[in-house]
Amino acid sequence: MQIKSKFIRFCIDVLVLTALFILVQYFITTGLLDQYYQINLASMCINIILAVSLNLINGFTGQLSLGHAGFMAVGAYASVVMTQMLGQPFIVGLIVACLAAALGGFIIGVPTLRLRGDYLAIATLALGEIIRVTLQNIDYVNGPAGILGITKMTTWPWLFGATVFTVLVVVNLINSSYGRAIISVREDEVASELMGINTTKYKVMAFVIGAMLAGLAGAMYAHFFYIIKPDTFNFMKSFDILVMVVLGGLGSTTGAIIAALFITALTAVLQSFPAIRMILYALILIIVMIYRPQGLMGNKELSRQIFGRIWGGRK
Amino acid sequence: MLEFIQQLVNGLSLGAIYALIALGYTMVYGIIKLINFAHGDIMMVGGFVGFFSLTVFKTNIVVAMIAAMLTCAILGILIEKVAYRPLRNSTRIAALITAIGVSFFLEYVTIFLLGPSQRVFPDTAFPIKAYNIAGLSILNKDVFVVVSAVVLMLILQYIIKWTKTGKAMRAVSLDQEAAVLMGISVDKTISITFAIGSALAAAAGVMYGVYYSTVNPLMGIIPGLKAFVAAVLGGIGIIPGAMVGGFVMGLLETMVSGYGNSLYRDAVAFGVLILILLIKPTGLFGRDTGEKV
Amino acid sequence: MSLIMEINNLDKSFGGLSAVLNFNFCLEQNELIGLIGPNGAGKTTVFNLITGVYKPDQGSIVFNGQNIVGLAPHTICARGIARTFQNIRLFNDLSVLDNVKIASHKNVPYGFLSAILRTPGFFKGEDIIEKDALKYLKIFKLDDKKDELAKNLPYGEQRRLEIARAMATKPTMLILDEPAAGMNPQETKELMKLIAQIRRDFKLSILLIEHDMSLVMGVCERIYVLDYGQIIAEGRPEEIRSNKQVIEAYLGEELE
Amino acid sequence: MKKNSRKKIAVLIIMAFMLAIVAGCGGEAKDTGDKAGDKAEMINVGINVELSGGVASYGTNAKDGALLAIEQINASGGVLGMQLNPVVKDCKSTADEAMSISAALVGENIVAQIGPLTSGDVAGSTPIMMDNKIPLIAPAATASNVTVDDKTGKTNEYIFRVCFIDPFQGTLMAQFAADNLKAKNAVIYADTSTDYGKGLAEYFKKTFGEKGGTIVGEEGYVKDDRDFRATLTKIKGMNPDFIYVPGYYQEVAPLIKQARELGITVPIGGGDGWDSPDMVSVAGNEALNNTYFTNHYSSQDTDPNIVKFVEAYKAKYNKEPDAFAALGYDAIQLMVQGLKDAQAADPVKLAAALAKIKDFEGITGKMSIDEKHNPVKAGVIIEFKDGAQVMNTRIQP
Repeated sequence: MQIKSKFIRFCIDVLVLTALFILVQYFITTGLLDQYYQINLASMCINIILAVSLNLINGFTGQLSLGHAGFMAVGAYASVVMTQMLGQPFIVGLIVACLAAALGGFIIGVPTLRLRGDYLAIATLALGEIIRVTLQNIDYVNGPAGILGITKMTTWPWLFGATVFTVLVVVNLINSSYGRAIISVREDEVASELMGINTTKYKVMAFVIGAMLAGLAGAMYAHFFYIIKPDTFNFMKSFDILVMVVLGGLGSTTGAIIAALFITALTAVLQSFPAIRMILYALILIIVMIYRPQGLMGNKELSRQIFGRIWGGRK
Repeated sequence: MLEFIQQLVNGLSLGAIYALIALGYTMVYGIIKLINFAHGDIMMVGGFVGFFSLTVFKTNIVVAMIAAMLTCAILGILIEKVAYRPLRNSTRIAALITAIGVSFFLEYVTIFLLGPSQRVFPDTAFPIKAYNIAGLSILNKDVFVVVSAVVLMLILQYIIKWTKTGKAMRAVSLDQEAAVLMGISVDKTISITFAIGSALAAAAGVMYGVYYSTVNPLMGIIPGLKAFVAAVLGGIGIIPGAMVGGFVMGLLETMVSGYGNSLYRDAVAFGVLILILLIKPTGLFGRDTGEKV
Repeated sequence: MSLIMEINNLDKSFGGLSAVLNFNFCLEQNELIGLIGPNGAGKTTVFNLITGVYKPDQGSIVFNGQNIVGLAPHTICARGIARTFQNIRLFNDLSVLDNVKIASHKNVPYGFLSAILRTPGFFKGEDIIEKDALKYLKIFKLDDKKDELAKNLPYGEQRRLEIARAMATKPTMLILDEPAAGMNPQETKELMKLIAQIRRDFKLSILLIEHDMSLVMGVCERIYVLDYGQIIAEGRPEEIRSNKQVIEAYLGEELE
Repeated sequence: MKKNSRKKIAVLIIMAFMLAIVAGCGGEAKDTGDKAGDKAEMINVGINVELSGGVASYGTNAKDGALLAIEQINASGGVLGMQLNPVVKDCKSTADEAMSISAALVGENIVAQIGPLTSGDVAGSTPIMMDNKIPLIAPAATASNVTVDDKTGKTNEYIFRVCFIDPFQGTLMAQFAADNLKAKNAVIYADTSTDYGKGLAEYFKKTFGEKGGTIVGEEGYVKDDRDFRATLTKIKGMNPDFIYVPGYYQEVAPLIKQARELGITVPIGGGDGWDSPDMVSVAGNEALNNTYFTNHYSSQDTDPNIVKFVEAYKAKYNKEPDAFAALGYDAIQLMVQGLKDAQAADPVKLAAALAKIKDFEGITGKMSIDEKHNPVKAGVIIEFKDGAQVMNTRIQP
């Protein structure tokens, strides 16, 4: 009985997702969604991947990382090297991007995750900057000028697939025993360790998965926006992602997604007033932290039940 | 050899600037364990106040500095009241994120009001004199920043060690609840701490303006970060540590640029920070404090 | 009966201050031992040394024939030692059920990829974990509160949940740090019954710190008395009750 | 709990979609508002420049120059009987934003886009312009690969510029240093965090070597540096007779000041990134003596066209036009010339006409567009003399 209803729900989800995918694809092919909206759509998907993956580290594991843009850079550069310089297909670029970013996350995570709270934050900030400075000094990838004229390979199916993949990985992970172990680190690291959980291992695990997904986002970004350069991935970019995570709620995947959408839309609307955008960011950060330190969604998730109620008691 | 001594002079004066900023950083951290990310931006505000005082009100440099210090002291108290006080009992991460928010706020409100471009400090504010001693070039402003850094550190050390306010600060830093029981007003003590810390930042901002001739809305970010590294290097929360950390950073950067490759200067600075954090998380002068289980 | 834990010459000092000095101790299988002493005598430090939170300066802790000094806390837990905390440390923002489930993670019956891909093995495994967790909650009479957040439980139930959580790691030795602190006499009595019951049902060896003398004297088979980091007496409850040194160091102080 | 995970995803993605539509509606409403202008026989010109971010001052000045040109043209009757309608947007000094803005501008039926200023931002915008077959005229993107496809080596059909390119500036200064200043040993101290600084340094090195000079040292700094004394002390020890500092004025001005304070008296040279009034106010008159930079034009030039432009600009904005203002002005004028040649307000025809322009008289010199869409034009060497920019020489390529 239970299994059956689970299966039915699963089928509905697949149907809804497929319908959404086809609908958007239809809009794109018929030109209803012009280039400008396609760009914003891509930004939304990429920001969702970034926010959801950073939320895994900052929200669920409780380790404040300020170097997410660094992993995005690693993924972007790795994928571009594969597709543009070594002539590999996009999928190879994506896989290499994920692997390279995950490796970066591992190398950085193992030593630094011993640090706590704000020391970790500063260390990750510093490491993100080191990644950027290093890329600036590598002539193979054109140093500060970056790589121009990257072939556009990120299309709607890829964006959609990557976004669904990211959300699935994070949601499935969090709702498993591994996820509970990760969350327990946030709740009380000492107690978690004493309950037999190898906290270092799970911190690194979350960090590596988060980095990997950021790498995926970087690859998507690089092959959509034609150009990458080290400056794009400075610590302001990391803060951008942090704002989404904090706004949505540390520890809420749905929150991160909603915030990513909201912030992307806000950025588009405020295109001509960048100073105001940043002041808004600042106020959002401060006000949310003061009045709702857990973010808009807290660590709650938006579930179908809530929607059911809104739509008229359909359960 | 002459070149080496010149590099030492360069390193010391650069270090003095870092030390000046780091002093305020470390003091605030020492009392309430908050990395006041906005410290560099308070320094920027101080620089601008000094700039307007010099150019619009045509004051001399001393008045400009006092004006900047007073303004920023008030600004510091205000920031603490509005943004940090409500968070005193929440997590450190929440406080850090708020501090980042305050930092953005100061930067972009300044950009909104004054535009993003840099402003040039008038030459007349601080006439530069160069002393040429046996081929060494030493400027009066070099001497000025080094002496200021040392004097301010001594004053700060005196306040914290010997005055009643200082004792209250130390009590609050050790145990807020106990301090309350001893009749110390925690709110007031923290306000004073922020006022002093921000005034120090303002002083550093004006000196920075004098030293490098310009101020701009984003000028606080990099020196703020470097000063923070300096504070951590010396052991954050420890006044002489910030001083030593600042000089170490200045000399380190100078030597990397002078005898290595200047492009790796920042990477080296950040690398040193990470190394220090990993080997001795509490910095050169820091004490270990483990978590109680 | 065989020896489950033996501690020899354990020393630990913090910044020159001796917290535990020349501590010797042994625990038989299925025994229930009390550790008492005035505030600051170093009782919790001993627990922290056993569970790996602190590293001893010197000495050995042999558990089931193996020295566990220097192992990480989670490894020590994996070997079969579980504990509770003096100042309750639950996973506050998680449900009661999740608190217990986390403790069973070291025996997670499915792999990481299985979790990500949601294989049938994952669902089967989650079922096992949930049933297991519910079993412990039932023992501690918390099963009807399984969906509450841990932080919303009353104090006494939080203490019980901590023990349930520790039990879910399937230990052979359980360390309880003031399990009855803050409970009323009625609750304390029930708790003691529970402790006795789980000791019997799960063949546990238990070491507990407690301030409530009547409780300690009532349930413990042997008692160690700690003062200034050193053991000043050891023996059966009635022996301790009549020990002069103990009265001086501890009981005497309370009389004043 | 876990059972909900999948449906959560579904709900979320629906929400995403709804939000996207909401955002879309907002944009749509705005569009129709702007399009109302089309009816009155307007030619829309996209101005996609950096009004905020790292190089905001370049973008602002280029925009001011462009708007001045549009105003003058409209006042004299417009082009092809139609008025020019500028649509100005800020790309925040980032490439992805430049791309997004270009896409938005395409939606406004522009005939051409002016800007962005930096090579990187132009590269972000390029694919959109190429896809939509609308010409982009870059006022100041000097990287050599802006108008050429890196992979195929083919010229980008719709990308043009009115400035000379990095190799030219580096070469020019090397010639000047070797021939006019008789320098033998030069040190390069470049802004290595930008392609601009690196590009100029590379070609300076090449030409200076060919002229028989020696590069005795190569150093670098990065954007936002303010303390250069360590490296300058090192350079002083190398005893050069010329120092080449390709970079932007924010860093170069304090750099020169500190160099003079350290007792470095040799001539110092740089590129068009030096062109700012802040050079004088930061470094001071005295420190700037004996420094030279290559530039597109000089506002001190006595050429009557330039004098007229400078006066008009000063009257409108109450400030001295720098090279970016002049280049922004020229970009519009070049576009107008193209429209006249094409005899139609059609982007594709405009591009074809632009590619054929010969001997166009701009403020920044007489230029002809070559097969790589680069203007062939002269450059000037400007010298600082007691705080004033004085034109030293004009060098034809």
